[in-house]
Amino acid sequence: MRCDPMADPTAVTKTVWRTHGHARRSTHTLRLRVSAALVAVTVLAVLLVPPLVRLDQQAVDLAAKLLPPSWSHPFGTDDVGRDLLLRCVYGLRVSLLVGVVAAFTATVIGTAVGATAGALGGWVDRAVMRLVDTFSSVPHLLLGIFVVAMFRPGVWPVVISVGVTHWLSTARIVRAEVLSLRSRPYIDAAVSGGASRWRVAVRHLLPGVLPQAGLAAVLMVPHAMWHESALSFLGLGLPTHTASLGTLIQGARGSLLAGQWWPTLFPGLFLIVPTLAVAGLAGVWRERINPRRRSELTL
Amino acid sequence: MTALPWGEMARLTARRALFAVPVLLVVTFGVFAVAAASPFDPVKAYAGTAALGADQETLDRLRENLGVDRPFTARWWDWLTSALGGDLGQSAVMRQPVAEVIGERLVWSALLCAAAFAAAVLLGTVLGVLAARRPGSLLDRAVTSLAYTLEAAPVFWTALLAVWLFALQLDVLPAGGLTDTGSDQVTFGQVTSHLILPAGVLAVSQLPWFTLYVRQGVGDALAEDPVRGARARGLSERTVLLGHALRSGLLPVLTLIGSRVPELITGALLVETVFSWPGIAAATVEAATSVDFPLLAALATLATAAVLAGNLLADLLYGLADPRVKLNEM
Amino acid sequence: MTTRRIRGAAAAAAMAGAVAGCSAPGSGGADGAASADSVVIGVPTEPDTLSPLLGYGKDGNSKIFDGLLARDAGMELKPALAKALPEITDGGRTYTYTLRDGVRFSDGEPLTADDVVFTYRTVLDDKTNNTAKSELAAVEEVRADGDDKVVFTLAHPYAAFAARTVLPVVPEHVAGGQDPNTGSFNTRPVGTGPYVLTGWSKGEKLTFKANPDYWGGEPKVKKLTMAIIADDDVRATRLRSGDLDGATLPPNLAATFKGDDDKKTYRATSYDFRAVTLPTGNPVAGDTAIRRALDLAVDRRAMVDKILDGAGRPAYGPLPVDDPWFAKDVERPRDLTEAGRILDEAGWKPGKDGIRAKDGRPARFTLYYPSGDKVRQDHALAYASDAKKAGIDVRVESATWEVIEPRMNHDAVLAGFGSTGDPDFGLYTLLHSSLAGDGFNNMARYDNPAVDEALDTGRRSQDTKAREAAYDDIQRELVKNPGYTFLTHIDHMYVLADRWKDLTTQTEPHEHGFASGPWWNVEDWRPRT
Amino acid sequence: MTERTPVLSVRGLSVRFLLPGGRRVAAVTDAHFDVAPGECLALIGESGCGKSVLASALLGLLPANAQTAGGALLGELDLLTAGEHTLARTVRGRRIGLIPQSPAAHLTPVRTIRSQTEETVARLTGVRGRAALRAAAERAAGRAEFPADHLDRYPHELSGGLAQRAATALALIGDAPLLLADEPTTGLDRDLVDRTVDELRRHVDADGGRALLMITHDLAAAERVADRVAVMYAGRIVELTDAKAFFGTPGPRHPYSRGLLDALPDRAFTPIPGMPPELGALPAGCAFAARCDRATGDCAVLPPLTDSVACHHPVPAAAPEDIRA
Repeated sequence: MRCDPMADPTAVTKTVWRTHGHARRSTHTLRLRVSAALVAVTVLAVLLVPPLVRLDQQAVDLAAKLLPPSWSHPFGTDDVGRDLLLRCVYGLRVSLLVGVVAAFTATVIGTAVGATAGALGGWVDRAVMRLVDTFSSVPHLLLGIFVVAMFRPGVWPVVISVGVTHWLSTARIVRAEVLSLRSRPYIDAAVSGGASRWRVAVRHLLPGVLPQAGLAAVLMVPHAMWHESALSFLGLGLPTHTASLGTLIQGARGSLLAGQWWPTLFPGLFLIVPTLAVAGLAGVWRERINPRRRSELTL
Repeated sequence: MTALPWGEMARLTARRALFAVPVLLVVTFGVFAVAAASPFDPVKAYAGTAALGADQETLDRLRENLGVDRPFTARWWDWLTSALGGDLGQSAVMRQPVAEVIGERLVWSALLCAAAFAAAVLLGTVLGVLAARRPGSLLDRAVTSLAYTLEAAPVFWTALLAVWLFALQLDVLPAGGLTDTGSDQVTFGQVTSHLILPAGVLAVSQLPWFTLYVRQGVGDALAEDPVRGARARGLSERTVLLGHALRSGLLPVLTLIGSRVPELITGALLVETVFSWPGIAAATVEAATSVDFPLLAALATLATAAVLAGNLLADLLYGLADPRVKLNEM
Repeated sequence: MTTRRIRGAAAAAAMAGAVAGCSAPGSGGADGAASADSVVIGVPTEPDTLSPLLGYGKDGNSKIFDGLLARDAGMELKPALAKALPEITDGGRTYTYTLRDGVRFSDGEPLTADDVVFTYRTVLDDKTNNTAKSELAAVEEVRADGDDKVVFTLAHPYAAFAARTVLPVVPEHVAGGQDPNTGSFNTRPVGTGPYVLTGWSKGEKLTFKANPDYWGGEPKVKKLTMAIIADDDVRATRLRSGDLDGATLPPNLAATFKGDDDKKTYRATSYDFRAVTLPTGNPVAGDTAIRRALDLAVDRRAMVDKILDGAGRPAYGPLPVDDPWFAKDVERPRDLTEAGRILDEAGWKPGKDGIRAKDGRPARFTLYYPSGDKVRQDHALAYASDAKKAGIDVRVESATWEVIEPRMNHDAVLAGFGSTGDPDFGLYTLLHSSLAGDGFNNMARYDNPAVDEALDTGRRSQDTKAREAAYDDIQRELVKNPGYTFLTHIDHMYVLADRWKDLTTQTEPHEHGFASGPWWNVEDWRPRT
Repeated sequence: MTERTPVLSVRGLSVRFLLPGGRRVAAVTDAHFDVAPGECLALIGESGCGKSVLASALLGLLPANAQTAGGALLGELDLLTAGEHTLARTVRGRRIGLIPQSPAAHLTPVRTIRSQTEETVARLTGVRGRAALRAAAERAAGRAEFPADHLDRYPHELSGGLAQRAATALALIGDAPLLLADEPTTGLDRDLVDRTVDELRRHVDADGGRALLMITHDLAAAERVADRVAVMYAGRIVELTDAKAFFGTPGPRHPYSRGLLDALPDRAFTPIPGMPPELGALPAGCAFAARCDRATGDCAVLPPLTDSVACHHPVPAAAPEDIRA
């Protein structure tokens, strides 16, 4: 072969290609499908099960207490014989509701603060961002504990607690976005065209910022749920009579020590699965937008 | 090897300390403001259920003793001035001085956090490097999936399952507490065996973050020119991985370590609760439920200071690890 | 770089070592808990004060103090600081106690009749913030008769008075100079009891050491620690880990120690009932038909078996079924049909959603339970479930006591009470209309003239027959118009390391843990060889 | 020249990349050339024509989504089929020394030149012991005239010239018979370019057995150092000829090569019109046809590399017998 200087030009068509190293298979499609399916299942379960399945999640059946998982009770029963699958779905519903409302609250605060800082600039911007830095220096849960402690456990204190602790990142994102938008020519045009500051902000900046804020809000929902469950677990979140994933895990502690693992295991899984699904969706979405960018970790 | 740039490090520390002052002022002020806005009566919190049977006279006297009638700014100022003098006030709920509450618990919280952090860094680095070596391989996928799952798992849940498995089912580790018995002695062996489970769980909760970032950092570094250069020089895979990819890949992780301190504190709060570890966490939860101003303010200050210190430490480390970074420019 | 990094790691390791080292004194020290002369008990609550003048130890077993009388394992009164049971004269209005000779306080001072008089007079003093003062309201006068005799004169005959004199006696020479409400005696008490307080770290633990000069002989258990651990799960965990030698636990957690060879479970029967208050002021819960239907609809047996894991008894009234004062004929089975019939008759008709209503008012009310109390939570949930089967919608909610307290006149509460000693102690405060809404007394605002009259008879009469009849009447009246739905009497469960011989339990009141439990007579414990 | 066994013999080397979405990029197609001992072959072409991919392919450093075909013989060893283990243990550094493009970037930024040199010395020469390594590293630096007192600096602290010398020093440590210089002069000013390529030439000449494959887009540098020139366009070698003839008379024969030379400031200074085609979407025929003023209907068919040039209508050859294929 070495002595054959003139290779047959048609050889290329018969070329045997060799692969080097491990080709990275694209798993986007799979990830996307699995994540989307999980999100769909979660949402459907939360929306449809309560009205469709006319079972009382509070129905106590002392004869059926602490049954391990079986066909009639796929997740088993808790220590007063309530069906854990049903409880978990209701718990997820409450947790999700708290998560969504809290994330929405945080996003509204964050967008308002970030947009104001970005749009006004100057000392307002500096002062606001300094405040954001300061807030970031206090651990979220600790801050949340303060708020809840001051206003007693309950749904609203938890929502407020999550809301006031999670707007920081949104504010940063929105501010950065506004700053970059501000340097675009069409904004200059609008300003020099005589539009008022607020008009520019509302008509031009806000629409540009909303997609980013929206993504941040979606990503925040699992985090808010996590926050709620942590507070509830500490006995500072939702009252124990409200089934949320956190109160379920908290209430299962006694059973766990007695060796019954299922009342603890399943609510935790109910927290993990939607989190992973949302993270998966967001991750795929991000990579679609900007595949060359250092893919950020989505959790 | 040049000697450590002590001067620059000291100057950076001083600059950060200066920045910390307004932050701490705002945080403590915030705590007092939020507390003042609370509809909850601190007098009843102090008295507990005993207040239910107590007469108005007693409650009034308590109110006066606790000084809760004065505006919160005045109380904040008093607290601040005496705190500067070393007196953090009296914890109402623990019925002992705040400094004492924190003093006897801080050691254990710090021990827990340090052990967990060290374990998470070490294990996270190992797993991250293993995963980054062959992106898309079975190992990589296993590690990545595990990391994402663990990241999504609430730490108190992991902790409970760990108790169930290791303390109840296998009965190999104690389920909680600091030492075995009511003996007043705290022995090294006992603390170690009691530390493994909480520190392990806390480490596991911090592990995914390190693993994923190390994987990312090393993976990126593996695709970059220094690694290509090192490979072209005929260096062994091991040297390429550890001597080049890891060392450049860890730099971005190092800068972000500081941002993990709040997460670590949050995790410790929950882990301590599950394992009844006698650290700050129990005090925090109790202080919160009982609206214990002085203790809350002190704990908030402490946590904030810890976060700022963590940021500083990360920056110092980064400045030392990366010769391109100048400490005096940070 | 490498050396730098390694140096850093070494420094961190050294620091961690130092941290562990500095708080680990005498690492070779003996393992205290394994020895039988030291006991660590985990209990959920601690006393607010250690001064009997403010109510500490008023029902006995105070460790630091003794009363004139004490109770034995069978709850019979026996002499303690008194030489013998009191001499009752003047138709039950005069009680005379003679003091035991040679008793000294732990500071070495001898006990005198003046100390007893001082104790009772201070408790009865209006300026003393003793919330249990009313228990001694019958006392008109207490005086010393010589150095060793104390004479109580009552305003009216009070059949159960002797049982009140288990109240601990404090030394006048220590407590006399102080404000009883705030003085240091509250936290540094001195008494005649078998133990001396050595330390009180509030919220954490109380430590005691044996009193070597105890008049009843020096206790074998030399060191006693009461660890305050509010969380049931944590207490169980720490007991399992060996951190505690014994603890009071809810039944389900106590059951987890069954297979443990070196732990023994003790069950103490009690007067501690769980009941739902049905506030008279609530148009639904105050309705007699609703009350009776609920009473018939609840499955008490299932609650005992499942919620309490068998550690309890169905409660058909405030008195437990094995109490000598219990009226046998009030025991009644669950009867949903009868419950339905009563409601139908009273005009509570089932609506579309299965909830009954009368005159447009749905049969619905809120039931609160204190958050964190698992046993009450489970009772409340089961109660609501049972009520639903009768067409009554009970909304269960949890809250802290501060939240519940102002709502007690309108909303139902899953309450727990029960006093030992004499039926008067528990029933009077629970049911007498004069005490309606007085703090936690008569929470349901129960108002039944027949019951009030019977309560007064039971309190005043010295004639056992008459008293029996009165208390029987009360129990029957409570079936006709149950202001409370009594659910269960819960047994108190204790788990202890098996290192002592022949431990016993008393029949216990609602409050337990600190004074009650197998350690009620820890001073008499004998190690297993 | 012809009688000596080539150090490297590339036969029909092709490299393509598979991109997400099924796209394929033909980075190198059917490359044939030899490099003999003591000879310097300059592989020239515009940026992005696939030159550097070829270097990576020879070292086995292609990314995971690359596929190769053909062969590249280094002695008896086919570099394209050799395992990673063989390449790492016996080829890189030992038989092929790479002088990378932007040398400072090819050094790990957080370690000093000394530490990276010592590490390479230890690996390639088996020198052990702290003092011995230190001395060996300083000797290695000396060979590339890298000043020993700069050894303790970090890569970012070096000037472009010194970084280049550091890279050269590292490439020389293993005494490899083939030096692979991948754009060694990028970012250097003219003087430095000249000095760098002169030094490279010196290392080829210093030991008669060493061969140099220099990949560059800098024609002046190629002229200064090369014995032969291979011109690459759109992944294919379109002309492979003697350097003297190429840069002197009669000059390049391929229209593209001519265009390249004419674009030089000291020549006609007229750039080739148009842009090179994307490697992911190459035309079926001659890839240069679209930009070529001599293009005819023939150009729809791929011209084979015959007689040192791959063109249907090359500029006539002066002395074709001089040229080895």
